Parts: sequence; structure tokens; C-alpha cells
Amino acid sequence: MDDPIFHLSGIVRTKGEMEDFVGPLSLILQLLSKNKIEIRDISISLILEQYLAYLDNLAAMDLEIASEFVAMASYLMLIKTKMLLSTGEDVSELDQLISSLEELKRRDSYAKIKTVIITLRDMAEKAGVTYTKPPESIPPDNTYRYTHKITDLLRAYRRIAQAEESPPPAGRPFTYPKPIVYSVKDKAREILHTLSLEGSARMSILVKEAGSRTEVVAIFVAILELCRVGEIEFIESQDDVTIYRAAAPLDLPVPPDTPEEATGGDVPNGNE
Amino acid sequence: MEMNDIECVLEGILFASGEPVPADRIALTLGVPKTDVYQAAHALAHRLEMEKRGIRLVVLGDTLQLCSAPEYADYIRQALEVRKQPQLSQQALEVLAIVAYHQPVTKLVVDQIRGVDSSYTVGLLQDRGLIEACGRLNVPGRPLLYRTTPTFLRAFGIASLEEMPPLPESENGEGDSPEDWVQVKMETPL
Amino acid sequence: MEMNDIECVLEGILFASGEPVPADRIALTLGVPKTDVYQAAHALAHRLEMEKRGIRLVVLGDTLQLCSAPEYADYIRQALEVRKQPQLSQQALEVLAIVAYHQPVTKLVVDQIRGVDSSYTVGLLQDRGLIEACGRLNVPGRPLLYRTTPTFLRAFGIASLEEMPPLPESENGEGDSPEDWVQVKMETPL
Repeated sequence: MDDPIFHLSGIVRTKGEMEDFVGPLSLILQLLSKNKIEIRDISISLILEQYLAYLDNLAAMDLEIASEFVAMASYLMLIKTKMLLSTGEDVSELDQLISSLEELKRRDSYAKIKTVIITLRDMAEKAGVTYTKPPESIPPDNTYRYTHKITDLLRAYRRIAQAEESPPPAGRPFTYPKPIVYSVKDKAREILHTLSLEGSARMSILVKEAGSRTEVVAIFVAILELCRVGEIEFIESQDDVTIYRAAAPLDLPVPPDTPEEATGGDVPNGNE
Repeated sequence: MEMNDIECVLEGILFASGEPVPADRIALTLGVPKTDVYQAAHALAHRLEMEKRGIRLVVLGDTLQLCSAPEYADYIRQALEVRKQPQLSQQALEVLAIVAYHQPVTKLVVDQIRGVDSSYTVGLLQDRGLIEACGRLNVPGRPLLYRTTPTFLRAFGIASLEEMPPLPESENGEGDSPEDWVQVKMETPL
Repeated sequence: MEMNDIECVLEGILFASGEPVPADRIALTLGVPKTDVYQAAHALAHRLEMEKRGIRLVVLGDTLQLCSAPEYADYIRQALEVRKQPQLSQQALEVLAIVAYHQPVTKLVVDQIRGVDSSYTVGLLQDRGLIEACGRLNVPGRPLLYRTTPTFLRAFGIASLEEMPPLPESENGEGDSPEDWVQVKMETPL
């Protein structure tokens, strides 16, 4: 703000119009607000000159205005001095001035807004009530709309060919998870082992403990096989089947290795 | 594309959308200059009004929208059993006006100008689609900025914000806009 | 109420609803016989169609509805499409190249050539209209065969598949055409 022009007309008025000023501070605030100046930029001499020139033009010199001006000028001096000398802490005067300035502007804005409210209300009334409609649902069409060079396709093809030729990264051999296979024989052994420990086994529990479908199948087949060779019996209850060790082994050929291994080995006190 | 064709496609697009559609998106779709779209829009709007049709075309800023004719509002409300929206209260109008004249603006500024907390009213106006958040001010706390919507223009029967009634001049006119005021406040290193 | 007035109010009500509105509810609202509503509906429908407008009125049983004119569907979709379609990814181009050079081809072959599962990309390319199913291969499982579409030709700016650049000899030596290779692979008992 090199050369601010302070438009004093409309701010400084004749005595009869002075109602909107309360004291020198208000006058300063008006000056500041109307000219949008920063407090720091206040050029007192400039204000003074312009003010005097304005007063010169006034036909009747109003003493009250003159005294108010003196008060204002000294006020400005005070503020400016304080600002120049202050260490940055003692700025309460400035704070006060700025907050007053804001308050003034706030009130001014609000007053202006209020003047158009009635017009706005009329406009809304005149525009009436209109309704809009919900959007139509439009089935999406995903047809591809971009264009490419045909050579892009060849390049893409070459890329695959190259990837194929390049050897697999060295140093990190691939490891595949070992498929878990359940043999019927192992399952039969397991079941006999359980029976020898607990006397009986519930089918539902055996199945529930199975980790996979193949294991369930293995369990079923093992039970069927053990039944066939007469190693086990079962009693069917309402919703379960309880398996027991057969009371007396029937005189049937025993599948190789099943009973011997199941009862021997890790079961110290077998049924033998 | 013939002007009459543009009118028809325009009508179809606006009907299907229901919501305001940017004029330049329509121009892009039809491959015609934006001025043609506006011309067609005005022709269509005129025709709908002249023929006293049940539909109106409104230009809302950079967007176009179809809406029902206001003179049939009562019938529509009755047939579709929609509740009549209450008129905007004095408070709502004040907040709306502050946002309209000072947009984009934070709620804080609205609060400061009115001297009271305006949270409820701001929420209400947002609910009614008259104002919307449009980003954040780059100051500590990053408060939301609000602006008016095309619905606002439609509710007040104007095509753009320029048609808003001018605010009374300050005694010293120019440069006393609240934006400057906010600016001043923010830049003051105190 | 004049017939023309009924037409206009009817248009306003149907517009604001967007959905089908029972004719008798409109008759009740306007205080006119239902036959008048139907008559006005037919007149309006006729007018909209004659003038090639962007809106159509359809009578669905006892209800009436406005909808956008189907002949402008493409424009409408284009204008209102929010999400921008992404360009083809590197993977998609690879799959497309395999299909283009080896068509008709099964997904299994694509998978084998690329060494990864290509189900998603094949689906995507189908969705974009760049490839299409064109029958089944006469082997156990009868897998679908894929080929490129006219959209593919358009996207790559060629008039026919003959304009595709030939695969270099060295990379694809005689007798080692992918079809043979696949054939062999498929017949190899694992």
C-alpha cells in the first residue's frame, strides 16, 4: 500500500450526522475499515494532510470535529509508537483495535445480508416449488472405446515369449506342499488304537476330528473293513453310531498287519 | 448435429439424469460446441414454458436440469404423497445468504457474522441440498468450506449467482467484501 | 379440466415420480374420470413420439411412466457414465494377443502359454467386447473357444485379422505353431 487514498467523504460528517461515531477510536476504526489498511501501514502524516484538506473544504469548521480529530491523531500516534517500540508482547491496544475493527466489519456484513433477506424470500416464493426426478438406471455398456496400435499386441506377445524363455530364478528352489494321503490301513490302526484305549468310539467324533474330506472317506472305509474282518461291532443309536471292539474275534482271516500292529507297539497293555 | 436433434437428445439426457448435468459434458458427448448446447437448452426451455408443459428446463450455473413445472406442484405433491417442505426460516435464509454472497466460506465466518452458532442451520441447508462442502481452507484445523449448489439456484429461480440481488454498497464501496476481511484476519500475525 | 391441461399435469406428475404411477391415483388427484387420464396419456405419448422428443410415455398395465427415449440410449449412457473406463492393462494385452494370434483358442491354452490363470482377464476382455466365445472344442470337458470381435479390430485400427503383424519366424518356428503345441500338451497324460 504505497499511496493510500483515504476517502473521507461519508466518514467525517457534519455534526448532525455524527451519531454513528462514539469517540476517536470509532473514527479510526471507520477510517481503517473503509480503506482496508493494515495498522502497520498507517501513515499518520498522510491521513493528517488529507484530513486537513477535507476540513478546509468544509464551509463551517465544526469545533467538535476538530477536537475529535486531535484526539484521533494522538490516539494513532500512541498506537503507532507502541507498535514500533513493543517487543511483541504488549500489544493489547492493537489487539483491541483489531478486534474492534473485526466487530465493526462483522456488523456491517450482517446488516448488508439482512437487507437482501426479504428479496431472497420473494425470489424463492416466486420460483415456486419444483420437483426433480430420481435418476434412471442405465445398464452399463462396457464396450472398449480406447484405441491401440496393432504393434502393441505383437509387443505383448513377445513379452510372453521372453518370459517363457527366461530360466526360473536361481537360488530359490520351488517347494510344493506335500499332498496328505490317508491310507485305510493307517486309519484302521488308529481306530483300533482308540478302541483299545477308550473301549469305544463314537462315529460322529471320529468324523468331526477328521481334517479333510479324504480323511473322512478313509475313516469310513477303514470302519467298513474292520467290520468285514470282524474286529469291531457297532451299535446304532438315534443319531450316532458307537463302535466297540468285537467281543470275540470271529474265525475269519485277519487282514495282514492290522490287528497285530494296532495292539502291539505303542500300546503297552493290549488286549492280548 | 441439427439444433433440433440436440434439443431432443439433451432432453433425453437430462431426463435420464434427473440431476443437474454439466453443459460441457453434454457438448462433449454430442460432439458439438458448448454454445450450441446452451442454445438448444434455451430453445427447449422456452418451448416447454410456452406450451405450458409439465416439465421445465433450468440453467443452473454451468449445469442444466429438468424439473417439474412449479404451477403443478400441488397436484404432484398430492399424487405422489410427498410432504410439503417447510419454507426456509429467517435463520436459514440468513445463513444461506451469507454462504451465497461469501462463498466459499467456513462455518466460523458464518458464525462470526451472525454472532451465533449456526451448526444446526448449516446441517439443515446441507440436508436440503442448498449448500455443500467444497474443500477445506488451508489454515490450522483445515475447516470445511461451503458453497451453494445448483439446487440453490433452482430454489431461487435464478440461472447463476450473478443474478443474486446486489448487496448494498458500503459507504465507501469497493473492497469491503468479507473475504478480504477474513483474509486480513488470517494474515495478521498476532 | 381441459384435456390439454390433464396432459400437462400428467407429464409433471410422471416426471416427478420417475416410477410408474397408477392411472387411478392420477384420476383421483385431478378429479377426472380414469378414461380421461388414459386418453391424455395416449395423446401425450403420441405427441412425444411424433416430435421425436427425448422422453417417452409408456403405459404398463394400470400404471403410466415416463422414460428416456431408447434411441438416445447411447448418448445418455455416455453423458451420464461416471466411472471412466480404464485402459487395457499389460496382462489384458497379453491375453488379447494370445487370443488374437491363436484364435479360436481355449482359456486353458491361454493359461498354459502365460503360465498363470487368466480367468479374470478373459472375463474382462469379454465384458469389454474385445473377445467372444465362438463354440466349444471337441475334447472332454468341451471347453469354450474364444476369438476376437469387430470391436477388437476397431480398437486396434485394423480392417481384418490379416493386417495383424506376423509373428517372427524365429520365435515361432515352423511346425511349432501354438495349436500343435497345445494339442500335444493336452494329449500328454499327466
